Amino acid sequence: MKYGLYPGCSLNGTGIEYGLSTKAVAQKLGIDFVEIPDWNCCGASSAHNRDHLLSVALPARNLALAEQHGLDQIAVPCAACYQRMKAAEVALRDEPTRREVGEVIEMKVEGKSRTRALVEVFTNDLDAEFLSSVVVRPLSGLKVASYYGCLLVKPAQVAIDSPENPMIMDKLMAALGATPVEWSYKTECCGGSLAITRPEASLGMTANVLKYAKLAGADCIVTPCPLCTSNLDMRQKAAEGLLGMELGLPIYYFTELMGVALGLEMSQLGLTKHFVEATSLLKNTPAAQ
Amino acid sequence: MSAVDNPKQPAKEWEPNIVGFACNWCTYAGADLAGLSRMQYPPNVKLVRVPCSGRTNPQFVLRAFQKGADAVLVAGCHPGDCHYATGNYFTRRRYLLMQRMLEFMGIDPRRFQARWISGSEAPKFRDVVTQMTEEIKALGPNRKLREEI
Amino acid sequence: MKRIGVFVCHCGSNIANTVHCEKVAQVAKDFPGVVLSTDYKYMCSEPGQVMIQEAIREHNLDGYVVAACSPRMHEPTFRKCAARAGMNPYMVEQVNIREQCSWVHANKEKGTEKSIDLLRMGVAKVVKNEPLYSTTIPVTKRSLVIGGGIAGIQAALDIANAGYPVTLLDREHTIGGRMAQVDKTFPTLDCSACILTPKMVEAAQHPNIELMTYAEVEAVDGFVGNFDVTIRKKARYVDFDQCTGCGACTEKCPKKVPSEFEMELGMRKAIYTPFPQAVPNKPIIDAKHCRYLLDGKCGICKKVCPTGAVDYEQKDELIVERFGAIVVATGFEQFDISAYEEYGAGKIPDVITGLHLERLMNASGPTAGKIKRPSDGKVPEKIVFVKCVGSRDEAKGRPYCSKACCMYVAKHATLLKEKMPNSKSYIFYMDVRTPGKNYEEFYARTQNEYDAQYIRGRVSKIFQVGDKLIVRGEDSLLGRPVEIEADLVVLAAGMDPRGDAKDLARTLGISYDQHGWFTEAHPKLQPVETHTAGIYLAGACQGPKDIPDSVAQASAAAVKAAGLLSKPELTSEAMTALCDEAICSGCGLCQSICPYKSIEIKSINERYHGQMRQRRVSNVNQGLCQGCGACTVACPSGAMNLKGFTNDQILAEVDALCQR
Amino acid sequence: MGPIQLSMTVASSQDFRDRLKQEYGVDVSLCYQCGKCSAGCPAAFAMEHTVRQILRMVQSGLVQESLSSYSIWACAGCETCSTRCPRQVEPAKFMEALRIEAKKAGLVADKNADLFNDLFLSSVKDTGRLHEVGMIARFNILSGQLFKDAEHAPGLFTQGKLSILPHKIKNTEAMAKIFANVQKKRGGKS
Amino acid sequence: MNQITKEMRDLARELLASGEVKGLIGWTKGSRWYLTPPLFITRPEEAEQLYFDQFAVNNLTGLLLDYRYGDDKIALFVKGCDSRGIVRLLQDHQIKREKVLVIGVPCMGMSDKKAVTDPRQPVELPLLDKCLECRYPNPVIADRLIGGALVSGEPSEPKGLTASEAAKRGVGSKQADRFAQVKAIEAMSADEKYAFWQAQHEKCLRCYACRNICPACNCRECIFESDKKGWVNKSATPTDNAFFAVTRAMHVAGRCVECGECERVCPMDIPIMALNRKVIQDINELFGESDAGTDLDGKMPLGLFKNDDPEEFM
Repeated sequence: MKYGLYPGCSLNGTGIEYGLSTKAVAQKLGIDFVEIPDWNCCGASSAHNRDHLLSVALPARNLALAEQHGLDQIAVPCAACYQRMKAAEVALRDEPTRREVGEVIEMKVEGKSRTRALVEVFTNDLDAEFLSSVVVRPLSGLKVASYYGCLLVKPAQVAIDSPENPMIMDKLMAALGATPVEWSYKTECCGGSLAITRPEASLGMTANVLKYAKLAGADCIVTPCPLCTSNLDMRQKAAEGLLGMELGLPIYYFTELMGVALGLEMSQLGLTKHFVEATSLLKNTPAAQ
Repeated sequence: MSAVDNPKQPAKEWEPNIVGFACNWCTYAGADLAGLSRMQYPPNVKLVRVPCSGRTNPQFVLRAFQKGADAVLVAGCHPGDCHYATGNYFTRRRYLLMQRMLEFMGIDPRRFQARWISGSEAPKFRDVVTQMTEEIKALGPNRKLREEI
Repeated sequence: MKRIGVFVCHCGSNIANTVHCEKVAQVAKDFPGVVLSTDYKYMCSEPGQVMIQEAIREHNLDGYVVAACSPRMHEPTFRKCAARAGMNPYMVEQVNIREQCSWVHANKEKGTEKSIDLLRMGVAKVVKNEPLYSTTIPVTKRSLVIGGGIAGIQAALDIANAGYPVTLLDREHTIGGRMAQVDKTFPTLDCSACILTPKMVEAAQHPNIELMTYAEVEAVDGFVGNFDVTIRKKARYVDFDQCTGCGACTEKCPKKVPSEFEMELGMRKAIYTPFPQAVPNKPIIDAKHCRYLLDGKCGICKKVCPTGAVDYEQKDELIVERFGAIVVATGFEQFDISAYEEYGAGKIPDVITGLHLERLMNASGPTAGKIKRPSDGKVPEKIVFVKCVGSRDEAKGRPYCSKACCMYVAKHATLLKEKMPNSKSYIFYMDVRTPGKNYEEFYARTQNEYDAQYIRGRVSKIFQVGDKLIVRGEDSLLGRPVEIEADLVVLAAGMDPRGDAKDLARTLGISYDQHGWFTEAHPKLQPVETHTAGIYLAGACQGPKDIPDSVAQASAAAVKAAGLLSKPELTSEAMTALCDEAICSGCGLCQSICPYKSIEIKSINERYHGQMRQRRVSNVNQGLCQGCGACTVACPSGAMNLKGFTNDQILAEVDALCQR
Repeated sequence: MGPIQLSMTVASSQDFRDRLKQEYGVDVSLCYQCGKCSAGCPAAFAMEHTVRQILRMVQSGLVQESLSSYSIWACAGCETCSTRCPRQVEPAKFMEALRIEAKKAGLVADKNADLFNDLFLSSVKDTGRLHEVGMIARFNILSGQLFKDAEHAPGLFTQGKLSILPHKIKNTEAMAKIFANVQKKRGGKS
Repeated sequence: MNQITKEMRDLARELLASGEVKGLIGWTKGSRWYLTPPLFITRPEEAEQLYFDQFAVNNLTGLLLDYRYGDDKIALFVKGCDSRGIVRLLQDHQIKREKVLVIGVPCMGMSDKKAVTDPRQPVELPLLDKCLECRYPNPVIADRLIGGALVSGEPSEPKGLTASEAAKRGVGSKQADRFAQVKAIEAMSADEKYAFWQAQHEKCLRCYACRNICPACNCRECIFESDKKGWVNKSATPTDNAFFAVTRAMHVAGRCVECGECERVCPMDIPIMALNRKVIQDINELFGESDAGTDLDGKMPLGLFKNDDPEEFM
C-alpha cells in the first residue's frame, strides 16, 4: 500500500512522538508513506480566521503537489491539518473555486487527490483481523478512553465517523487487545485552539475532558491529534489543580499504542517524550511481562 | 399577419413566438397563480392546455417547429405529483429522448425545454417563461425544421 | 363549417385595462367559422349568460368560445350556460385572457395581441369539437377502511351507522392502534382504554362491520365506485372458528419475546394476544419466534388447546373483494430516536420516548403502573422532558411540527406529579403550542399546579455519569447554559409516516408528500379527499394529529364515503380516450401506460374479402378512464384519441398559435 | 440609553446579512433561536454572550456590537454547534465570518488572538511552515506574558520537541505569491 | 449446393408435406449472382427453389404481417438479426406464437451488393457494415434449427456450420463501433448537424421502403398514410421528411431491433440507423442497457419508468 504523507508542522515539533511512531508502525505494517515534497503549512489554526480563500489556497498547494507526484491518497496524521486539507479538497470540487484557487497558487489543481486521516487509513484500509494477527504484545487489561477531538468528525463534510459517538479508534484499540471505555467526551473540544490566546478558557475545557475520562475509569487517553495531545499532556498538571483531583492519565497517540502492541521499542516510538509519565503503565500491563 | 397590424406603423421588432404545452393540474394552475399574484412576464409564451404533460405527443412539438414556433416548452407536474399518478414519469422518459433527438437534428437545445412547474410555483413559471423568452430573443428566429412559406 | 360564436369578457376592468376587448372581438369576426363576435363587461354574470344563450338560439350556434378568465375558474359555468340553451356543454372552449394575459402583461398592445392569438387558438379548437356525453357506472355499496386505529374505527362506525357495509382491515391482529397503547388522554385525563375499548367492541359487534385483522392490502384495481381490492389474510395458525380465547396456549408457551405493544419494556409469548382487551380477543402465533414453526420442536400450544384450534399448516390467503369507497386510516409511527446520538438515544436505557412512558404509567403495563426506570428499576425523581425530538428539525429530515407532543408532555408532567408528589419534571421546549379546546388551560395548570419547570431551549447533549443522566441545554431566556442531573429522560418523539406508507400510496394510486404523509386533494377545501376519486383519508396518515383531530377527520371521511355510496350511480368522465378500431393494430403499447388499467384488448370480428376474421383491438373502459391521454401518445398509429383533447384539436391549436 | 430602535437597526443591517449569506454561506434568518448551539458549546462559559445571542444580535441589526464582542474570539472552532444545529445555520461558520469581518472593520476585541493570527501567518508566509518555538516566544514577548508556559520549555527542549531553528520549505517564493495573490483578489495592493 | 440450402429444402418439404405449416417464407436464388430475394411457397415441390447464401440478406419477418389475421400456420427462416424481429412482432401481438414456426439458420455474414462493379462477374464482396457490427449472429428464438445453428438470447459469437466462415469474414468485428456514426454527428456543431440532416431530408422520396421492411413498423395503418389525421403533409418536402424521420425514430424508440434493414433498403442511402442508434444509445445511458427483441418478457423502455430516472427538467 502506498500513500502520500502530509506530516504537518507539529510532527517535527510538539508532536514528534506522533511522527516517530507513525513512521515506525507504517514500516512494521509494510505501508509505504511518501512525504509530499516541499509541503507547506496548511494554515490551521489562523488562516480561516483571516481569509477564506487563503485557508483553501494554502492546503491546495499541497494537494496540487500531491497530484504532481501522482499521490492519489494523502494520509494526514494531524487532525487539524486533516480538517483543513479535507475542507480544501471539498471546496475544490466546485469548478469556479478550483479556477480561483488555481490562480492564487499559480499551479494546476484538479482535486484528484483524496485526503485521508491517518487513523482512518490504519483502520479502514487494514483488516481488523490482520491487525489482530500481527499483535505480539496485546494491550490486555489496559482501559483506554478514545478521545477523537473535534476536527476529525466535524463538520459533516469532512467527518470520518459519527460526530457524537465515533467508534473507529475504539475498534482499533479492541483489535490491539485493550479495553475501550464507554464515555461521553469523545468529541468534546479540549480547547487546543485557544491554548495560546485564551489559556484560562482552554484549560477549563481540557480539564473537563480529563475529568470525564477519569470518571469513566480510564487508565489513559488515546488520541489522533497532536494539538489535543500536547494540551491534555502538557497541561494536565494545571488541570489537576483546577479540578482539585488527581488524574495521572498518560496521553498516547494511537500510533504509539499500535507500536507497543506490534512489539516495537518504546523509545523508538517516542514514549519517553511525554509530560505525564507514559511508559510504566505499559510496562505494567500483563502482556509486557 | 397579426390582426392588430397597422399598415401605417413601421414593421414591428421581431418577437419570439413560443408554444407551451401545460398540464391542466400543475403548470396551467401555476400560470393562473402567477396571474392572481399579478406577476409580470413577457407575453411570448402561449399555453396550450392539455390534461397531462403525458398527453403531449412529440409530434405536436415537431408540428410547432414546422409551423414556425421559435421554441417549444413542455411543462407539467413534478414527478410524483401527477394528477394521473404516473403520466409525467412517461413524459420524462419520452422527452429526455426527444430533447436529445432534436439536438441531434441540429436544433439548439434552448429551443426545446421541458420543466416541472407545480400549481404553487408561480414564481418558477414566471422565471422559466422570462428566461426562455430572453434566450430565444438572443438566439433569433428559428428557421430549422420550419416549412417553406 | 360549424357556426361559432365568440364572446370576449372585460371582467370589469380586470381584462379591459390591459386588453382592447372590443378590438379583440372585432378581429375574431374574421376567424374561420365565426358567425358572431361580441364583448361584454361580465360574461359570467346572469345578463352575460343570458346574452350568450340568446345568441346561441338566435344565430343557431354549433359552439362558442369565451375569452375571459381561466377555464379552471369558469369552465363549468360556461358549459352549463351552453346546456341551458340546448347546446352540448362540450361545444364550449374558454380562452384565458385574464390570469394568463391581462394580469401578467402591462402593455396593452401586447396584451391585445396575445389575446387575439389565444382566441384564434380557441376558435381553431372549437371548430373541431364534437358533442360529448358522460356515461353512468354502478356503485358497489360497500366500503373498505384500511387501518383499525381510532380513526379507522370511527370511520367504520360512522359508515356502518349510515347503513352501508364496511370491512375494517388492520395489519395487526387487533384493532385499537396507537391509542390502545396510550395510558390517559389530554386534556381531560380520561383513561384511554375506557373510551377506546367500547368503540372497539362496538365495531366488532356492528352488523354492518366485518372485522378483518392480520390482513394487508396487496393490490387495488378498478376505480371509484368499483375498486377490486386484493387482500392478504396472513396465516394466524389459530382457527378462530374453534378458538374460545381461553388463553391456555399463551400460558404454556415456553417462548418469550419482547412485546411490541409494551415498547419492549415487557415480554409476551410466541402465541399471544397483544393486550388483554384486544379485539378479536384470540391469540395468534408469531411465526418468526414460534419454536414449532421455526424448527419443528415444541408443539405445546397444540397439545394444550382444548378445542384443537391450533393449526400449524395454515397458509396466507389471498382474496379479492369489491368496494365502492376506501378510507385510508393507517396512522403513524413514532420517530426512531436513535438518530439523536447526541442524546445517547437508543444507547442509554433511561433515555426513553413518550410511548415508553405511557406503558410505564399504565396500570396494566409492564410495571403495573409504577414508574420505574428501565435500567435498574429505580423510581426516578428528577425527570427531564425534551420536546421536538424528530420534529421541527431539518437536520434530521423532520421540518414539521408533530402537533401532539406539547400536550402529551404536559399530560405526562401532570400525571407524574400525581403519581409521585416528590418528583419534579423539567421540560425543555422551543415553543409551547396549545391550539385546542382547553389545551392552554391544561398547560397553565401543568406549570401552576403541577410544578413543572419549563425551560426554553433545545437540549444539546445528554450523557450518563454513574447512575445520573446529565442533560445540557441553554435556558435561552436567561441566555446561559444550564445542566440538569436527571434520573430519567423522556424524549417527546415526533410522528413519522408509516415506513411503508409510500408503498401503500402507490398501490392505492394516491399521492404523498416528501416525508410520506398522504396528500389531501386540497389543504383547505378538500382535506379528507385524495386526488383519486373514492379514496379518503382519516387520521394521522395524512399528517401528525392528536386524537380529537383524528376522530373529527375520520367522521368527515366517513361522510364523504357514505355520500358516494348513497349515489345510485356515478357519472363518468366525458373526456375519455377512445380507440379507433379501424386503425388499431392491437399492439397493446397503450395498455402498459394506462394508470387506471382501463384499457383491455378485445377481439372483434370483421368481414374481410368476404370472409369473417378476428382481430385484436384496444378497448377503453369509459367508466375507468380519467382522461389523462397518456395512451394517445403511446399509440404510434394515432388510433387512440382523447375526446375533448383530440390530436386534431391540439394540432389545430398549435397551427393557430403559429399562424401570425 | 433608550430601547433599541429595531425598525432602524434591522433595516440598516440588511446589507450585512446579505453579505454573510453571499460571501460566507451563512443565512441567519434560518435561526429559530433554540439554543442547541450554545447549550453544547464547550467554550460557552468563557463567553459573555452565547452563540445564539450573537446570532440574535445580527438578526436584530446589532452588527457593531456583535463584531466587537469578545465572545467571537472565545469560539474554539470545534464545530459542535454546526453539527447539531437543527436548522443547519452553521453557527461555527457564522462565528468565523464575524472574526473575519471584525478584523476588516477594525473591531477585534481580543488583541491576543489578533497577534496570534499575525504571527502565525507571518511565520507561514516567510518560511512556508509554522515554527512553533519562534511563534510562541514572539507571542509571549509581544503580548507581555514573558513567562507563560515557560515551565514547560525545558521539558519540551529536552524531549526534542522544540527546535530553535525554523524549518523552511525550498520554494518560499510560492508562499509569498499565494499571500500576494489573495491580497490582489481582495482588491488590495500586492 | 451448400449444406444449409440442402437442409432448408429438406425441412421445408417435410413441413409442407406433413401439413404442419400452410406456407413457408424463405429465400431463393435471384436473377443475378448477388441477389437472393424472398420466396413464399405453399407446396412441397416448391422447396427446390429455396436457397441460402451470403446474399439472403432480407429480413423476412415483416412479411409475416401479411398473414397476421389468417388462421394458417406459416414457417419462416431467420438469421440472428431477423429473429429479433420475430420477438418484436410477438411482443406487439401482431402474430400469434402458435401460428408461426421459426426456423433458425446460422449466418456467415451478408455481403454488400453495393460493392458490385460488374453485374456479370462474380467476385468476393465485403461484408455489410451492419454485419461487421453484428452482436446477435445467432437466432434469439427458434422452433427448429438447421445448419448447426444455436439459440442464444445474449450477444454471442457466430455458431453453427458457418461459424468459421463468419469469423473469417469479420462478422461482429466492429461491434464496438456501433455508435461511431452517432458520436461523429454528435461532435458536429448545431448548424453542421442541421445541414447534414437537411441534406438527407432533401434526398428522401418518402417511398416508405424503410417503414415497409421494418418489423417494428407494424401498425395496421401508418399515421403518415392516414388521410384524415392531418399529421403531416404527404408531399416530400424537407420539413415533412424531417417530421417523418424524427417521428419514425420516436415510434420505434426502445422497439428497434437493429436489423438495419431500413437503411439497407433506402434507395437514397439515408443513414436511417444513425437515428435509431442515437435513440438506443440514449436509452442505454438514461434508463439502463437493453436490447429490444431479445427477450419475449422484456419491457419496452418507453412503456415503463423508474421513480429515480434521470431528472433534467427541474
